[in-house]
Amino acid sequence: MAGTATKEQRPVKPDAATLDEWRQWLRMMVLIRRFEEKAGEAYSLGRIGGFCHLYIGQEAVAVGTISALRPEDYVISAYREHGQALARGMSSRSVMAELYGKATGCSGGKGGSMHLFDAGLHFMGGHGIVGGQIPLGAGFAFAAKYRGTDQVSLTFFGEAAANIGAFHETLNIAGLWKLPAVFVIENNGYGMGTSVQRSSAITDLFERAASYDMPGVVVDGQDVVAVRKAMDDAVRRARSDSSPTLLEVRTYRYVGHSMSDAAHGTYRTKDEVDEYQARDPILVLANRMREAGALDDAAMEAIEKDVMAEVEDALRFADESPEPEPESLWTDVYAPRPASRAESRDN
Amino acid sequence: MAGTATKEQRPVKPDAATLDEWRQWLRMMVLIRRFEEKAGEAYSLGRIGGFCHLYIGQEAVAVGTISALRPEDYVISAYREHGQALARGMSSRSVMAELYGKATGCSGGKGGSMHLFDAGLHFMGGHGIVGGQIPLGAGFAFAAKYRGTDQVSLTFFGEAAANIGAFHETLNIAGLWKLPAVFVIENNGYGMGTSVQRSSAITDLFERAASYDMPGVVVDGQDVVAVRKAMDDAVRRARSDSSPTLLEVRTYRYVGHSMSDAAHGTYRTKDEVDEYQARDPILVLANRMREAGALDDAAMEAIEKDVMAEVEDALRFADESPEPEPESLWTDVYAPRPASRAESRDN
Amino acid sequence: MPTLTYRDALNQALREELQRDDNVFLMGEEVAEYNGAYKVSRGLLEEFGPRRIVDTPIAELGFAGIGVGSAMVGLRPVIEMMTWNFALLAIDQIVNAAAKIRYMSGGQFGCPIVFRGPGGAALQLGSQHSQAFESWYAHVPGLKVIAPATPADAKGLLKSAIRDDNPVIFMEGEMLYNTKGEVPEGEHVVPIGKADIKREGSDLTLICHSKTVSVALKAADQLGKEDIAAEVLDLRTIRPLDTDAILGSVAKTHRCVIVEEGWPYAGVGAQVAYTIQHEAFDELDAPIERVTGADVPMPYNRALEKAAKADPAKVVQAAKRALYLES
Amino acid sequence: MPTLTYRDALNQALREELQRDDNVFLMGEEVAEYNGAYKVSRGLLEEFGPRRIVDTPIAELGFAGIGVGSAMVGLRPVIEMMTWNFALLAIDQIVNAAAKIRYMSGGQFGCPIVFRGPGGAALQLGSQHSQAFESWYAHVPGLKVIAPATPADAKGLLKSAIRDDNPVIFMEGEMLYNTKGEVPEGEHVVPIGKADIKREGSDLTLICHSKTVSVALKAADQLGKEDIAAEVLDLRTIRPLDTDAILGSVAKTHRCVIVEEGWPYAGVGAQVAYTIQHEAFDELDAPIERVTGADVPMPYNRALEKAAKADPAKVVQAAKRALYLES
Ligand SMILES: Cc1ncc(C[n+]2csc(CCOP(=O)(O)OP(=O)(O)O)c2C)c(N)n1
Ligand SMILES: Cc1ncc(C[n+]2csc(CCOP(=O)(O)OP(=O)(O)O)c2C)c(N)n1
Ligand SMILES: [Mg+2]
Ligand SMILES: [Mg+2]
Repeated sequence: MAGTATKEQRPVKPDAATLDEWRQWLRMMVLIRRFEEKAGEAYSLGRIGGFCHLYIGQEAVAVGTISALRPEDYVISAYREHGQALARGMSSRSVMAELYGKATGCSGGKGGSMHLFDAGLHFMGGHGIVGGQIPLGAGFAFAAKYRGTDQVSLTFFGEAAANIGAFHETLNIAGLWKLPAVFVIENNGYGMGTSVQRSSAITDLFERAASYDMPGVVVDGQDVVAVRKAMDDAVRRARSDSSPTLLEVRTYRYVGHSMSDAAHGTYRTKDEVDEYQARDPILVLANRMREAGALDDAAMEAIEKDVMAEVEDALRFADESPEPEPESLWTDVYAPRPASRAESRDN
Repeated sequence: MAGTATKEQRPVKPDAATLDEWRQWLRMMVLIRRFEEKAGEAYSLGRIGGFCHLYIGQEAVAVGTISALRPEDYVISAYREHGQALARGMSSRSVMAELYGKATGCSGGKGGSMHLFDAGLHFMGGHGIVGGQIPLGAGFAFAAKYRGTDQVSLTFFGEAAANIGAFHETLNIAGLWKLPAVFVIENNGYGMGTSVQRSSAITDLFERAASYDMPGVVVDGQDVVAVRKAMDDAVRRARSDSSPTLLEVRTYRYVGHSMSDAAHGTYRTKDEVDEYQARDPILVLANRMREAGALDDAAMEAIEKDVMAEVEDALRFADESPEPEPESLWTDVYAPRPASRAESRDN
Repeated sequence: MPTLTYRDALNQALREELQRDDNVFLMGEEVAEYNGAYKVSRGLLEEFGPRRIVDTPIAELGFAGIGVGSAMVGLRPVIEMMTWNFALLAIDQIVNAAAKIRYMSGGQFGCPIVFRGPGGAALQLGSQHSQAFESWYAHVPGLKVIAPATPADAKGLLKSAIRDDNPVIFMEGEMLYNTKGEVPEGEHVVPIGKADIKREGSDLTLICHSKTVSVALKAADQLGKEDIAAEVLDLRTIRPLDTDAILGSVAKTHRCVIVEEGWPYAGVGAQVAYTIQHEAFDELDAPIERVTGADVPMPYNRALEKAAKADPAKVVQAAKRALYLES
Repeated sequence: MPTLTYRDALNQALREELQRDDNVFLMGEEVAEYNGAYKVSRGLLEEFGPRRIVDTPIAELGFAGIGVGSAMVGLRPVIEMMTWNFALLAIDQIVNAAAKIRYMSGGQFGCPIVFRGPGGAALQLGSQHSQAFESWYAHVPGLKVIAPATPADAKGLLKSAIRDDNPVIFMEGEMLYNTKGEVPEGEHVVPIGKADIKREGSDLTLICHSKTVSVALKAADQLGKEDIAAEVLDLRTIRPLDTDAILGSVAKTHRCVIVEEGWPYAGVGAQVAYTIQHEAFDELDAPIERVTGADVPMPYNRALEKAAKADPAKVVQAAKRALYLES
């Protein structure tokens, strides 16, 4: 099946419900933006350790896709997952506390930035091995089909992950077995310092869907409304027809790959970054709302203020939260009985 | 790039050189057929051990493709590689002796049926992990390009191997880097007991080439002339333009997956096997030659006799050849100094 | 008690657990329509249908990960690796996902999954098809590793593995599938983590597991003819090790030979030997000996392959070294 | 002698070998235009061009295998694994192809290839990014395994690895890249398979490698203050083990602690301990002790991570156990 491209679409007269949704999306995108900016600062101050991959610039992808899901659906991602965790409804507090490695963090301080989990919200983790989450995502879809529920599984990965074996093996199985899954290629143009042109024999990655007998769709990732529209279609296929979709979302990350990577100057130019920022996803939605008379400067300021309060609160919460108990080093290795130090005498 | 299908073609008046080639191909196909039949018998008698995967029915694939190569080109395959080894010019003696595990075998008795190697003929092995040889084949092509030679690398694998990660990763790289390689999917319809319809989301596997920016071609594998024609095109692309091809050859194995698998009755019917045998590759070429007045019963008998003498000689040779020296257990682990038993005191 | 083959004992365990719990399913290459490459799953498709007995494409990494994902949400997959050699392609999902999900998520997700299939060498399958990876998996915290030697243990331990809430590596032996033994009917569950004395003795301990149990028993027979009483301790579970049983036996015999199929460097025997010398240093009257697979890729030739494998003669020789009867 | 970082010493080795032999090339993710994820290959693209310094897609299995294939036909690839954690995806090509090609082909093909990159834990990278796999690779006949601790050894051993005709696993340490030391200029080659006494002592032997060398040295300092003279033996090569050096030191000290970063079960230390008790049973005055990484997936939290790692205090404690000064 050949891919079908969905371009930015402007509904003529958004109704009240739509405007309400847009307002929520706008707030969530602003929240993700400010959360990530503050996380970056906290990292620079040494409050967050390890790797830290920020989502700034890609907010419309998380919000446009995840907003289309139901609570019982599943979401799984890679290591650049703060934004998706927030979009899924995880509290700023529990995410920030996890980045701080605190006991109150969503993974009890054991996971960190790359391994955010929330069982209650069916947020199935951040995963650190490129492509490693793709078969897991198909596994949730398999389980849904096995149980006869109409749950949908949403799996995020970067465009560079579309060149790894796990992508191929999983999509073939998903296409063959008709799993209720949506595979989102978050194409931000680069895998670390390597552009998609230098990593992939074809750059229209959604076309790979044809190898797996599933629809391949590409959508503008700076326009949350377009993303949501494409996602709605994909979710419908998954939920009603139990059939998978490969959805390529074209987006851009404004910042470096991780905190140790410069935003520009090595593998891309400042001009390129500026160009994308001119179509900032928050701006695009805000403009759309302004046009519809649903947003003015005061409203925008209120959102910003509200969001900043939430992020500041999360920082404070993370800062003041306790460290995990030292004994927790030895728990959660096995179930149900925790491993005891006595079993591991050599340390 | 979309796939182009090459159908069976009948040149109107084959010239003398062509007929000469055909005669060689016919002899080689008959040799492979009789060699494999005898190998099967020897296996049943316990003279050959381990796994033994016969090539009967697929002869036109090996002969049609390998005949298009030069001596300096590379050939690599999986565990079903006796026929390809012979087509590459390895002697019946050295192949049969290897199946017997003898010191005179091509791999000194250490490789066995699944691991035939001949460095001089650039026959780069039989490999036992499905898909494992695909990156190796690309590696030879990489080396050719690195050195600036015009060598071509030919990699064989089954249709079921087209669902494994190594296929995807390698073809993407080969397409991206424009490696001088020909990837041959030997589509015999089954991977063990699983039909291609049950293992692959799409069954026109050559279409996967589009994911890797290379031509995808499908050809009738029962017609050696058609296979050769498609291979000539692929080799030309590789040698002159340094560009890879995915060539799907549709064929059929008459026998079980390995010696322990029944030819039919479990996952396929006798009727299906019969149907394919009606278009036997030896028959197809023989008929073509008869039509051109280049083969009669006597000539065919002569080929059969000649071939049987060669196979009987190989069996005798293998039977009479010495076992490897016991000390050879410890050699070829490392270079240049053999590992000594003293380094491995625990056995 | 009925006498069954190891293969049929495994089949019985699978059938009973599939009957007991609808969350249990079997997935792998050729497990359904083909009844299993080694026929361990014979008849299961017929009884349980394609929803629960699932044939996969050749995609070890993919279907292992699909299994892990399904286990994260509460299914209890049994993933058949046609052989453990092929699991190298899936090992990232086993080590980086299955073994770590519970820890990384701060205990929110479990991963009740069994990876099973034959390991080690069969006959003349060559270098790529004759590898024993017990020590690799046992190296990894978060995994349990089981390698039963008898039909009864095969059944009892597979049932325990399927009921365990952790990822379990379950290693069978192609050469064991046809071996026979008495197997209790129905609810026969062997606890994970308990070794078993397969023969009592007081002069030295032969520690073994899986295929080397019969090797050790044969060696013990031969030693018995020379009035040497060897105790044969079958580890059964490789991780967690039954340290109590090991130390108990060595406290009695003071001498020890470890027999295993795999390569020597950092094998299971290395860990067992470390543990014994560490916990029972003063009990040891002689160096701990090992008999392992030869430290080479497996050759195809029959005689070379035989020479590469642990066998009773080598164990007898090692036992005599441990008894200071030979050097 | 110039003082260099470990990173620059590796860079120098690569540069010199690239200059010496046109068959040598470097391939991996981000090695060229990005100058390496950890900048080990800085400047090499500029000097040698894209033919010899090759950026790959994220496809560890694929490019590892392409490297192996190119080595079979005489090139001498250096394959960078961005970290050894990701090499789990390529391990089939390393174990089933690279390590076995020579044997399976009856000696017709060699595989002169180096797989290199950082292993073990850095700082707070969590469970999937903090694993030390030395013992896994050392388990496999056909492979050599190297893990240098100092800039000079890093340079000298990398040059040896590139010139070796066998597949070599070369494990660096992200935490070592910035450490400094004197490094001989030009032709400085350290032989594979030779351990090195980093500090002499007569009371006990601390056996270590890679990052744990500095841990052992610090512990030796502390022990020195209590008049305990610890010898620090840096294995440098993990396979083949320098058994002579190990036994030589233990024959002098009679007591031993093995310090390693990886998990305990069937780690490198288990093999070393087995070897010592087997070859020098009567020399040992106390059980061999180990200090390893905690037997858990690595936690993210800084304090927990610190607790999971081998450190000088733990080594001092283990040394005192080995000296029967503490229990
Ligand atoms: C298997 C594997 N190889 C390499 C890495 C190192 N690595 C981490 S992120 C990354 C780039 C991934 O790019 P992409 O998939 O496009 O996602 P993005 O970072 O752009 O979100 C690389 C190479 C890894 N984590 N796992
Ligand atoms: C990675 C891996 N998985 C499973 C196997 C077991 N196996 C050997 S051959 C085979 C079927 C392969 O089918 P195909 O690729 O179509 O080749 P054919 O046998 O038809 O020539 C399987 C599953 C293996 N050798 N390697
Ligand atoms: Mg990207
Ligand atoms: Mg096939």
